[in-house]
Amino acid sequence: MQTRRKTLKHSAIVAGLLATTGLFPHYAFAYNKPAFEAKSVAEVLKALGAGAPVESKDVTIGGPDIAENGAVVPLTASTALPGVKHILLLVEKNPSALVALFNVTDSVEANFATRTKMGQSSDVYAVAIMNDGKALFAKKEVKVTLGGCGG
Amino acid sequence: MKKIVFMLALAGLAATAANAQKSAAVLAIEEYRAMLADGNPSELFEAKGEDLWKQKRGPKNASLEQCDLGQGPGVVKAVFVTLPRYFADTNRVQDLESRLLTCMESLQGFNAADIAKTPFGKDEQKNVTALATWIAAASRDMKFNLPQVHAKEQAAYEVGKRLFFQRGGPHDFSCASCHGADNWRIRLQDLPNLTKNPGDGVGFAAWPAYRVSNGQMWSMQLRLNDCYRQQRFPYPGFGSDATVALGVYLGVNSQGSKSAAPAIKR
Amino acid sequence: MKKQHAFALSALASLLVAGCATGPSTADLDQMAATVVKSSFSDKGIVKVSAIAPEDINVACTAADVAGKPLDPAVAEALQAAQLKSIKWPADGNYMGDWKAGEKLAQSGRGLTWSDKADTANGGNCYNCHQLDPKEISFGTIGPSLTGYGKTRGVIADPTSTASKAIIEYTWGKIWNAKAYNACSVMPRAVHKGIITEKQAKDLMALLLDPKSPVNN
Amino acid sequence: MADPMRIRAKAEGDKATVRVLMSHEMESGQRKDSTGKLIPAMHINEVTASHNGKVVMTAEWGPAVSKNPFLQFNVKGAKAGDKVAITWKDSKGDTRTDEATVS
Repeated sequence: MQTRRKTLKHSAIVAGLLATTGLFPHYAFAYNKPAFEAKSVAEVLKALGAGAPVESKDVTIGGPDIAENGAVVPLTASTALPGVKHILLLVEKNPSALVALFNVTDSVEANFATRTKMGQSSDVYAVAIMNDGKALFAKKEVKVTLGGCGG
Repeated sequence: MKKIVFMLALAGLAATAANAQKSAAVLAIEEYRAMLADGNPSELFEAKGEDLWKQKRGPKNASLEQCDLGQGPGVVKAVFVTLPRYFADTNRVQDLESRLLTCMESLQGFNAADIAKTPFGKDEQKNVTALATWIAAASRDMKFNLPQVHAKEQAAYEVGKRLFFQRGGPHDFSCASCHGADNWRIRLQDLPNLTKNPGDGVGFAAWPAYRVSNGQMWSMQLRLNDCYRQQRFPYPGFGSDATVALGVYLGVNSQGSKSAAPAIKR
Repeated sequence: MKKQHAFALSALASLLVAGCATGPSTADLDQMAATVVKSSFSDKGIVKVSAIAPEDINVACTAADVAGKPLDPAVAEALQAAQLKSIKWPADGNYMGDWKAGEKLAQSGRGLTWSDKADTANGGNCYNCHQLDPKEISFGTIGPSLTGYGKTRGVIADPTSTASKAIIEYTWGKIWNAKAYNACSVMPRAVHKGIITEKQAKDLMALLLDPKSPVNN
Repeated sequence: MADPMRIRAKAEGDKATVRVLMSHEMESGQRKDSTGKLIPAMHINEVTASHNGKVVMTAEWGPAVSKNPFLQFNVKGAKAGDKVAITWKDSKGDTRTDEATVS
């Protein structure tokens, strides 16, 4: 790990690079609004142009059985299969199901962890969309307790 | 990932050995907490606090690098575990946050009374919390060792003890109503017994902490403030003698325990 | 800020000078604590500092807690007797309300904090400390489990027996004013202090004692 | 300006595990303010990761990612001394880039 001061100095340089050279034109991706506004898991996949999802043992969803607080629920999605285009994390009962979409390249493992908000107990999904458009998924239930005094 | 698995294994072992009657729900909650501990957003506040300490700010355009937190001007390492303590220049027992206000006033020219009156999470109050987070982090895993030498330090402990047991408000609650015995829980939340040493990284030794419920960083002052709110007590002034004396009572009780601050809490 | 602290600390300093090597007495320290309370707390929202004005029973229990010794039994009995007088018994002899309303009340821990509004509906705070409906996994352990309350005490099998009547009355009294039975109980005096109404107390009675209540199933 | 990120990148075998904390409200669009008005959504919606200047991963996020987001992923072939940079952009157009050295 490096010190904070270094981070700051470097970040200024990197930010400058990004601004001046337009380093990532190829990756100037459009935020997929319809997918993030879709209500159900099926609608999300439709918005992304993927096929009907098939449950697969090769995809893994990780998360707690019970989340003490729905504001922060740690989730992981991964697969060791080759030819993955996107990895998605979804919460079925959220107002919009899609939480995050990761665009996979050959340089990273198809294995991501982040934290999500959950309004209530729900099934959570990890979906791997393959290069051929096939969608493979794994799901698990996460119970959300409010905890505390409610005061 | 490996770290998470390791922590889970540890939590599982400790649970089976120490507390066989723990329900599946409690074990699942422990698993959840272990997952969160790996990647604590308090690090963001630490980074900000370090910046604020070194930055020239305020009407006097000065940094806090000459601030004396008890071990001499500028010493940050290991000071947190000796606070609250008596300071000769103010002739008061002060905790970390009230001492920071003193430094922000004397070195930087801020108005300490104004900052004390600012709501938590706003303006300079927000900065005090970030500073406290960074300073606490510089004592991580060190043992609490509050001085009880000066007469005012000894008196503050006794006053803090009386405040801890003071019953009042519509519910007759005191701090001890929740934190007065072993193995107590409100809903699913474990409540440390703070009438004695609750152990490493528990109770006083766990704040400042990041609260996942609201995504806020809470210093000890805010922790005590919200305890009093839930106790249905009136409002304790920021850095007031009551909050500092309570800090002395809790800190001295935690003598010898390791600080886990900045921690992460539900 | 400085002025406010100078107040409490000058009181402290003079006591220290007078106290010499042995340090301040218990009474001195009690006085210091009272002074600190006065200088530290202020009104906020619906909560006024008068809410923590000393009351005999609380002062006695706080002192016992600080000393680490239980109240003198005679003092405790006198305090309990005084609290017992505050309890109103239902004029029509009907103790039972609606267990569903009771469950809702038991779940809520809201009300009476400085961030609540005056018209916030106060909760009963029950699940904070007690287990009730066995299906609710989020319950506290400060108080005993009340799961099966009416069933295990025989009230459901024979609600009109002498034993059942005594349990019903005790339960009512405990909800109304817990300190009538244990002066230094950590349980609030729910109806006596206006946290809940008499009608709500009946709903809690039903939650504990109604044969259809989830507590007894 | 947005507060800095915390990035830790640790090499292990033939890959590096990157762990990132970002300072952001991630306003969900579901919350109401004290007057009862809905607070509009405002959240990070694009994340880009690069390894020694080459983009290795991009992500799109909705408002359901938690406040002060955490992200963990593994970069293949990254070793100690390599640079890992992260950029986020939010729905208001605010952006932030930070870089760390793999340890």
